[in-house]
Amino acid sequence: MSHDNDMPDGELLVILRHGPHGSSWLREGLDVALVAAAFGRRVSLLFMGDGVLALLAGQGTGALGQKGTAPTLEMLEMYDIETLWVEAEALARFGLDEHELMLAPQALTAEAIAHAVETHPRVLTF
Amino acid sequence: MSHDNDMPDGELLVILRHGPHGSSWLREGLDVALVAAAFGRRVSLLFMGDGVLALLAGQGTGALGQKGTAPTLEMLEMYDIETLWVEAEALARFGLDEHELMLAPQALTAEAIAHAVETHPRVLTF
Amino acid sequence: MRYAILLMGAPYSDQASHSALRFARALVARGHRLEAVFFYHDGVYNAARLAAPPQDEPHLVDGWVALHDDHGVALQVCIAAALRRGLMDAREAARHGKEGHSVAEPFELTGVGQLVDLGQRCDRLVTFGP
Amino acid sequence: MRYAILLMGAPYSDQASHSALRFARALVARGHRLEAVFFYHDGVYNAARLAAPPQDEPHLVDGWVALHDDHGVALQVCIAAALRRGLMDAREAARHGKEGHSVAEPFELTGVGQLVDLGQRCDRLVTFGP
Amino acid sequence: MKLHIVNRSPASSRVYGQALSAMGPDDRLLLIEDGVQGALPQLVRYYEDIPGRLYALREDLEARGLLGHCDASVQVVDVDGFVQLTEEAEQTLSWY
Amino acid sequence: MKLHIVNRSPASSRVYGQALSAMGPDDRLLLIEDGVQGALPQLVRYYEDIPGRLYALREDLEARGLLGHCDASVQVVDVDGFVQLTEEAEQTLSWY
Repeated sequence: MSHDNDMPDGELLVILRHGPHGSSWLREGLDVALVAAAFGRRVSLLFMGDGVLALLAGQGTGALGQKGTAPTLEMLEMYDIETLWVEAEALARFGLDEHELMLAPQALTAEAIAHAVETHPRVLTF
Repeated sequence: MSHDNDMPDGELLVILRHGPHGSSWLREGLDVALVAAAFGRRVSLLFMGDGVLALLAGQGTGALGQKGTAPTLEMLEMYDIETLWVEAEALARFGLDEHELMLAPQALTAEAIAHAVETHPRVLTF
Repeated sequence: MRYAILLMGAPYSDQASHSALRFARALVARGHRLEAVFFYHDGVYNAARLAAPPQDEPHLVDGWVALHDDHGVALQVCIAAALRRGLMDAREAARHGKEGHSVAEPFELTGVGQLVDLGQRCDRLVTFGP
Repeated sequence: MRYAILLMGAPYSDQASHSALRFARALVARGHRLEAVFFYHDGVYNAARLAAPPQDEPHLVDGWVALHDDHGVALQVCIAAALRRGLMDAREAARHGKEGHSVAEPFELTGVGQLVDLGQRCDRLVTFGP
Repeated sequence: MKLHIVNRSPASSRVYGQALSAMGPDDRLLLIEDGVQGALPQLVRYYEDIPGRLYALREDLEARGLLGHCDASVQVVDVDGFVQLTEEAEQTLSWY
Repeated sequence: MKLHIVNRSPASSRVYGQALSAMGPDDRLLLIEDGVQGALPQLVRYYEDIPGRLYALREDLEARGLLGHCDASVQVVDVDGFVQLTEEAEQTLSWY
């Protein structure tokens, strides 16, 4: 199993499926996660598909110098979002290694993703 | 060769890659083609990818009763748009036969598509 | 049951808004309570006051307003998503030193916290994406 | 060379508007003439008068206006795409019996014929889609 | 049991795979909007791992002229049936 | 010679295939925005039929932290080089 049984189950799972800079989906999905955490919800984050690129080290500024989402992700721990998952299959698709990523997320197989979805009473996809 | 050598080369090729009802791309792409034809341009239309579904017979009204694009397509001949192409590979992908389609478009292989793109001085993709 | 809808597609650009309105009507027709529609991402454009679709197309703004008037459905627009996209009520316009407003009544600008709250107190939250 | 840009993505929602503005600046820096940017599909939202992005993000409306002011680039907005999406100038608002307007100056509402014309008289027409 | 809602065609988007990854053994999947293309006999194979749990929205099939082309393995529901599916599921997830 | 511009990733969209279908033997293809994912060694195989004619935009690679991950077969150009590519091509087509 890829989830930690010591941890109380999350109340909200936010699935982030878009990379940085190409659209506002990643930022807007993160905003929902951060606000939910600030409201005291137990939030889990799953980076899936292109979303795994959000965690890549060495990101820069955007097309017109905008700062992107990496600075926000670096502050994630302050928000008490401690469950960070990343889709193992997507990592393989991009040829990335778990250890190249920021924030040390836990890689999940497809089965573990289905389990994560099953155990959260609320799931939002971005 | 899949193009008709008797026909003068078109000036504008409009490629329609979206089906009806799911988005406004098909309608907005068609509008450009119709206006260009009304301005006297020689316009060719290529239905590619999901766009081939625009030509399927028996379409109905949309989610809230909107009329869709089929009525516009039926008027296409009035606009002197006579070159109508459809991507053969996309038809095969959907299991559709050329003869099930409205307007009797000519099916193009990938090579013929590249040729059509090459011979039009202006190409717009929708 | 108590429902909420999260709508994230721009009106007319894709089917999301049409689908969401159709679903909303079916919900209330089956006797459910639709607490709110939360407009996020490009869904905020549904609140545009000056929308003027062709006469033979459904008027989505009017559709949302009717849902509010007839069934008490709250129309909540994410303020952060709205401001960057040019959707403001008179109060926000004044705060930004601008005149006029672009959000139709009774759409209300609100925070993402409202979405979190809806997710918690409704039995179902159904998302319509672009 | 004479260029035109066709922009079809909504500002902030996807990178298309940022890419188009960056490309436009690079064009004029290399000495080209950018005749016009034509805003179509969700690109029309770039003309929203009341856009108020956060201070640490680029202000796209201001970026387009500067391009017009400094380099004479026409900012042409498809009127059919704009009206259904809630973007009107004062004249259209009056015609529809509404007050106010939502399109920034010097963006101009125009027809698709302008796009056809640009395609014909410019050496290059570069599209930025969502 | 959760209801997954897919509005993109497997012919042009890879979103179907994300939905399938996230589905539990009892979960259901409803095709709406352009997603109903997945109900065509040539495309339904993308959903072969969830036999008996695949639904498609009748109104969206009809609008596209696809109702008569639908694969026999797909359960067609109207928008009232869509609401009913959301009643029966604990919650819904949308993949777009 | 025409320049084809692709802004979607082959990992999530099938648009790359449309661009390739439409390309003539001398045409070039430039990856921008999320399309630059196609320059990764694991994804560049989608473009194996156009050796020497595949470009990617430096600024968009850098923004995503992908510049160092780029396959050696891809020619990296900055936005000034993007303009130059449009000068050299008779016209451009965008696939999104």
